[in-house]
Amino acid sequence: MSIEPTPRGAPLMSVRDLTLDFLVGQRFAAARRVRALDHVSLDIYPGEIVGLVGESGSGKTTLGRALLGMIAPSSGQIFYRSDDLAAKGQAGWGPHRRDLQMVFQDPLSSFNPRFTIASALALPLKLHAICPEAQIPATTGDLLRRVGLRPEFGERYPHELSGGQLQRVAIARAISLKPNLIVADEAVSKLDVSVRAQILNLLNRMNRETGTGMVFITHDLGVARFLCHRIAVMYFGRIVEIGPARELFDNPRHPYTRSLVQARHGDLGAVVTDADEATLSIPDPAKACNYAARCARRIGQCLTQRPPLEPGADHRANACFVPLSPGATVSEGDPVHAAE
Amino acid sequence: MSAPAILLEVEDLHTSFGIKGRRTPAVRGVSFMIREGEALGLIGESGSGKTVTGLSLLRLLPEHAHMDATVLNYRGRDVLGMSDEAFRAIRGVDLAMIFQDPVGSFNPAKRIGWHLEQAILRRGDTQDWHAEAEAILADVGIRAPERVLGSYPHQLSGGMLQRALLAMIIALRPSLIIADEPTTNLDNLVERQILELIRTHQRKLGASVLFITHDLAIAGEICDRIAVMYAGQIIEIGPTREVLERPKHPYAAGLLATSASLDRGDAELHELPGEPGGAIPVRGCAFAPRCAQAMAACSERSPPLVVVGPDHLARCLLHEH
Amino acid sequence: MRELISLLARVAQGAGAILLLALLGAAAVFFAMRAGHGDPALAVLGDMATPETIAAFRLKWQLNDPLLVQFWRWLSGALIGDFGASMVVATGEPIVKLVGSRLPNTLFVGAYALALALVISLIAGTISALRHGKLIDSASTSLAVLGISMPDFWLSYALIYALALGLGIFPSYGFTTPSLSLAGALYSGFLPALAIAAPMAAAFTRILRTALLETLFRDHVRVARSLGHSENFIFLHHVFRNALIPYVTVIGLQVRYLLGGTVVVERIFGVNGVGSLMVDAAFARDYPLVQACALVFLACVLLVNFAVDLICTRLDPRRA
Amino acid sequence: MNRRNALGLIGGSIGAAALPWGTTAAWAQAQTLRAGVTGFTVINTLDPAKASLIPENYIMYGIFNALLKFNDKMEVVGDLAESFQAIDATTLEFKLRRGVKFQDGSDFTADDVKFSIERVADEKTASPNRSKVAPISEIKIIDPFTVRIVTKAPYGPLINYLTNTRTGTQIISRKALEAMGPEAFARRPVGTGRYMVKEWKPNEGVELVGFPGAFEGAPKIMSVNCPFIAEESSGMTAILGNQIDLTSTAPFADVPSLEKRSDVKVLKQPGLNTRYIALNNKRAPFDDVHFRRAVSMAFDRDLLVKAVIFGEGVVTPGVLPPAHWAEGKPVASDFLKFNPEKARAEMALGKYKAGQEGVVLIWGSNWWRRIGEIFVGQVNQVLGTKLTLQAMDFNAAFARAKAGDYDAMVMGWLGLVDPDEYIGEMLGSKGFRNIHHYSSAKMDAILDRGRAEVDRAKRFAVYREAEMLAIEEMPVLSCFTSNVHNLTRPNLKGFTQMAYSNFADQFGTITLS
Amino acid sequence: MKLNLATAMSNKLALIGGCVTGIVALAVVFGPWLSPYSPTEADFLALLAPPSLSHPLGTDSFGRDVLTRVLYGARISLAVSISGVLAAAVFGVIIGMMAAWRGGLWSAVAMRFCDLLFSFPSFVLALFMMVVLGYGVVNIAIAIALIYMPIFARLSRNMALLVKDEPYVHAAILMGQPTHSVLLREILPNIAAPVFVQIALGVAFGIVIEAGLSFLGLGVQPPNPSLGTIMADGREYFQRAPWVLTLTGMVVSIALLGLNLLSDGLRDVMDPKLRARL
Repeated sequence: MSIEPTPRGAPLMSVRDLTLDFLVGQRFAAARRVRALDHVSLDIYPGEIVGLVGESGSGKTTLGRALLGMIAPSSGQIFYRSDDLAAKGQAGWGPHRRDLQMVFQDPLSSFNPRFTIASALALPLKLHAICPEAQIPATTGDLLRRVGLRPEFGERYPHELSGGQLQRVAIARAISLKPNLIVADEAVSKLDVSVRAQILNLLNRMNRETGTGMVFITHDLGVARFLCHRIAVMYFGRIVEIGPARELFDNPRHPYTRSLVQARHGDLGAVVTDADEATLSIPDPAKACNYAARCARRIGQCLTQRPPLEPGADHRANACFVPLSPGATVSEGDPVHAAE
Repeated sequence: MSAPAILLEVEDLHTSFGIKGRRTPAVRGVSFMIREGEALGLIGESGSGKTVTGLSLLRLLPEHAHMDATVLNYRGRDVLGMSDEAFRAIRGVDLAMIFQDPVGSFNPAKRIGWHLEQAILRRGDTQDWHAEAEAILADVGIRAPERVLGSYPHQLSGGMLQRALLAMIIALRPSLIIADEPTTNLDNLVERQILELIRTHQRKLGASVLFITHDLAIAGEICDRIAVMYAGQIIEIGPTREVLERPKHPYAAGLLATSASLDRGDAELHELPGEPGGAIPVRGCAFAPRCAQAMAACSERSPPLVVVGPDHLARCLLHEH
Repeated sequence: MRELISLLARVAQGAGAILLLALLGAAAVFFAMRAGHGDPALAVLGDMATPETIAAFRLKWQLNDPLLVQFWRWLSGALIGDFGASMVVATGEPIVKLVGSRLPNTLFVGAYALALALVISLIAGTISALRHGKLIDSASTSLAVLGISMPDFWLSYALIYALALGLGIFPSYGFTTPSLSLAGALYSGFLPALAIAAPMAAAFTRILRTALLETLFRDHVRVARSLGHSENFIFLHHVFRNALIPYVTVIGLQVRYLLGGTVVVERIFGVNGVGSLMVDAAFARDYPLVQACALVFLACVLLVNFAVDLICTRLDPRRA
Repeated sequence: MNRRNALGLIGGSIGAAALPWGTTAAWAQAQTLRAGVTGFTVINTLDPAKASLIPENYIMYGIFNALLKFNDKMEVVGDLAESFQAIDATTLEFKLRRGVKFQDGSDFTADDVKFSIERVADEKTASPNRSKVAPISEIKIIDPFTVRIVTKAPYGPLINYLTNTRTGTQIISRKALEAMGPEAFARRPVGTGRYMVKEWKPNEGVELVGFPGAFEGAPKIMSVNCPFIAEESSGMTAILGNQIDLTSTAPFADVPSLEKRSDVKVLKQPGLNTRYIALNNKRAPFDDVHFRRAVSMAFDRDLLVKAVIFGEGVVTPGVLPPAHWAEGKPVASDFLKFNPEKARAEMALGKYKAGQEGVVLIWGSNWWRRIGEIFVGQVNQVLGTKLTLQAMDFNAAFARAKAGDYDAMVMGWLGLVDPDEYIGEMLGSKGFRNIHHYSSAKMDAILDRGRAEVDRAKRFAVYREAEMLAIEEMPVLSCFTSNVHNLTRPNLKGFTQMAYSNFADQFGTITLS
Repeated sequence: MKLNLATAMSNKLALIGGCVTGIVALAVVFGPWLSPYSPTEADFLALLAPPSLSHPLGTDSFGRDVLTRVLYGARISLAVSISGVLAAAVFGVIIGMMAAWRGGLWSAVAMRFCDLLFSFPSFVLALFMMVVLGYGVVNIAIAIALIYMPIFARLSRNMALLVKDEPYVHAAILMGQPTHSVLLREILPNIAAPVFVQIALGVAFGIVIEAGLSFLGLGVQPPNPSLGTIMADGREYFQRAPWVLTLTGMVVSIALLGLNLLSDGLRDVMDPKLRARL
């Protein structure tokens, strides 16, 4: 596996202090504000695959969509190279559409059911004049071949293809514009185990061959470790830990990261509650560490202060007042959990 | 040590969908048995027929489905010939099922409390359902049972709902729980907790479990034995360790290799060519088109299940000697 | 307590929305009317009108004022329940009195029709869904399609000739107002109500059948079945209860057709309701009366939809 | 008794209870006359001086009496006047009936007569019938029961205009009107007739109650409901379904089949009415007499009788209905006969040629519209013109006609009793029914003579002269005169039908067995 | 296990619906040419003739062949209904799509306007429009359009809101497709199915509206035949010639039956889940 020493050079995209609130509509009563992203900062370097890992509701998909301008942030900046896109609203992304692409979770619904695969592939080529009109059929055939499909698939309609085949087409469509960054949102989670491996290998190969950077959103830390150079773990709208994939996986510092790693290994560890019951025991959730309610290691400070995401020297950062020491094992003594 | 009694015995189960003359088979001659207290894992990718097998056992198939088997015994009683009404009497209290989608499993118009009340009353020997409901909810790791009882399903997360569903099943104290991908839609951490709960309560109740999943790792943790399904057939069945460590069928072996390569963090994942699902060939082994070891004979005749080890069978011509 | 507050909030919100739509409706009705053609002065004064009497009439009804002034005068009156007086149909008669005496009849026939449609559809839809695929289902679905293919005015005549003139079971014409005799109203209102109800019943039956069938295959029904609940219990609490949500919603949507149906049917059966009044007012170009009738109908639909909305909130906690 | 009969019986007995609207009386007492006013839903007033619509008159006939009335032979006889005689050419003396009470209990005297008629003549009243009494110069009260009406000049139609018809000269109680004011009086009028208004529900109907003190005697049935039934066909349905006992009209087409039924009785006789095509004599193309004549010969009036009213009437021989007392032998004129060749020849004389356009306004129920449809179809076929139809509601059509903004229009008048009403008011240059903008000094002179003539036979001759002139000049195209119909239940007795479309004046003698 | 008769049945009914609609359409389009009679020319020798071989539905009060008039009348009725419903569909879909796509003040205003229209009883609105606009064929079409526009607006708004969040729409935007192309190419085709179903239903109901108005005398004006005027005419001499009202009524019912079955069929074919929406 080719883990490149990242980051280096100028970032391709930078997110600074990005905050995004949803108003949950209560038609008559006051609308409830739900914070999907909470002062998130992140750099993505050219050619790099950054994994966004977290549970549902962690804000990873929201962050991915904000990167592509599909959703407007409440505050904060999104830089593409040095261009602050968020400041210009939707229009900011206009000139960069070609450079920023996306692969979706559900392969079937990411294709308009009314058009054949070939015409779905041809449209972006035409829109951006990637190749002369006459060469479009040849180019689409070529694209299909690159993702391991026979060019004849072009004549079929989306529903005639299997999930794995469609996901290949989706990747072909994304790379056809030769983008600088692809956001892949749970791109393999709906696929069968045997197919998932094929797609992961394909994505990996594409990254190496084209140097296209990727933001890979997944709930599966193992998958992220395989594909990503760096991983950012998100919890309730915040990045709680970020670092090179393998190191982060092998040596988690944030308790949440660790429980994700343990969950993969079949261990429950110290997690005791569901997220929706978590805030029950926190006096003022607005001031506490997001994770405090579920955290077995929490100390007094965790309930009154939000831990900042502090970068360390080894490209790693975590937002925890009591991070796990390097090399800590699962059985290492944790502070006693003052339950109920 | 004498082996525990056989709880459920299935032989040559066939289930198909559609109208007469144009039936699509989903399950093609599945046979297995589950002993008391045993957890059997039913593993397969989409379209392998694992869910249909579970639904068939509980007679929960949609109307246009057609089911048949030579033997279907529960505790030695023939279940196949039972009237619908008689079968209903054992449903829930003897055979229960946990479904994949916790949100859809609850009537959205009714509170959780109502659901639990009905489940507890279904067993029929309770004076104070409310106290019992609270106790069971606490038992499945819910901290504020009162709040949950008064909530509507849409107000709770999937994890909470799956706990509540589990609570309903625990209240019924069945002897066989069919768990159909109960954690697929849940987050990893919650998934772990639910699995843990299932395991704990299985032991507490002394119940058997038929655990349907696509995830080898989970099956490996929960199950005593594992059956791998492909295209409506069991292609390999045996004790968990045997199957996971010494898979005999190329498909099972391929799946395991894939998982293993991911867990190891290989640079290139092991790939199984092709995709599951699709049309089942009329003759021969259904896996043959994807099989790296396929021989001419594989597309000629359907391989039988052959013994490949102690209590370990595989449906592959490679092992037919 | 919280539920009560949220209910009250909903009622207040609904009332606000109704008021807003009613105001918009009033403005739309008023200005649309004035934008149209036809001179109410001549409509009232009829054959022997002289220019002087026409001028006097225009003065009397203040038709020479600017439109906005007229609108404001009308609206401010309408807000305190004074719609002015009828110009033609019953010259000088206060419209409130005129419409007020007709409204009970229309509401009665409408409610009667709705009740018939509900009873028919609940029975037919349930049987159809429970026996779906069977002969009785095919018969009921076919009848339902046939039902919605019978325009109400044509059905009215079929009913008159078959049941009233043919068999002599029901009166062929006329309606006893319910305040005089409820029995008489139920009896004389049966055919008009049935003529309106039949297409409604057909539509309701179809939606109930569909909703029941859809609910029948929901996961929670399968779960309930897996828990060993009896089929009756499951049908009542899991299927029927939930199928009521789309059913009631559709009833809300269909009320506009139902009330629309009263117009023609009232006229055919001689029911003295707002519908037949509006037809006469339309023929006579009785501006203020047409306006008032249209608004009364608008208010009826709004109120019924509001009620349906509240019922749906009760039925479906996700909407609360 | 078989099942069907039993059902019918039950239906019938409940059905009797389920009357149109006013069922109070039906529940209270058995004897209620249910008299449907068919084809109308609007009445505006029950004040004789103000009324202009036929359904208003239907009701008023029973509430009021006039000085005179028509008997069943259509002869003028005394009503509130016991006798009358001409004192000289311009003075009529009326001896009034004594002991007559108004419905409010007050006594009827000469003062009421003077008041009622002068009120119609008063410009401020704005009565549509003002012109009928305008020639009166003075009403002298000789004593409380003797009245003299003096006209400026001899005035022939006066006798007819003092009958209880659509004349507005019904006698009202002065006391009541002055006490109530005209608005309230119009809603609850007080006359001497056998019925009083119990309740008038606008747009629904009128409930009448018998006046026990009526000078003609208390009515046999004290309670009458007169529902307004918009469609004539609904009236028929209602009477067939035993929801009403009597209708004011019948659908023409169904008359033959209704006559064959035993569960309904059809009363019919030639009527006093006229249906015609009104022409705008001041506007192209009907400003040309040759064109008017040509058109008149280009459509077949017999066909209209057959196709529009299914034979329930006759072609109007001239302008006056044949049932009219003035009409003797039919007028024979080629201009009234369908003759395509002559029609085309006649058109050739005028200034309009084939291809000429024109719009005929139509309105009302289908049979009214059929007149226009057939007319236009035939004329276009015969003359090659391009006449078209435009449908609108009556009020709009009539408004355009009054304003002179039309070419032609289907029109008709019902219940007019004097030839002066037909010819004078329709064709006189000042006649208020003259929407044709026809103005002829010759015609006016004839009409003046007709009005001044009091002798019946001589009047006949004068109006025949006017008719001949009308046929010559063809300012309107008379079409036909329909029969008048009433439908009654078989058990209804005592209703005398009159040619001028009477109604409530006969309720007092009706019995239901 | 039971054989699913209902599915087979519904498809069969849909087929019947298509056939009936097709036959009606063919008859309406070509019938008038084949008929030896004129719809407006009177034959006064054959007034109110009962049904016979030469006049299958008898003749009316002008001696005109009722079948011919019904064919022409159905033409007008259908034309009025179809043009009204199509206009409603076009405007409704535009409003609905814009409301779903952009929101904004104008969309909100347009949707409120639709809500308002939707709150009038259908026939009351039609009647009102007749008073405002006057009688006539075009005005009926306008009334039908106003009655149906809110339905299309709501339907297409709801559908577009669903489709708008489909990944393929996002993909199209991310590909840099311009807005009009996204609306026309990605969204419109995918909300078309329910719109077509609604059009079929709407045409059926439009016929009822037209017939009802003309029946009252407020709609199509003679001598133009329309299904409503023919029936209103027939009502006047029902005792004498019951066939005019009854047989015309049956023809109306058959046409509606065809359209209703067809819309059912369309719904089943295009999207079985559609029933739940709107």
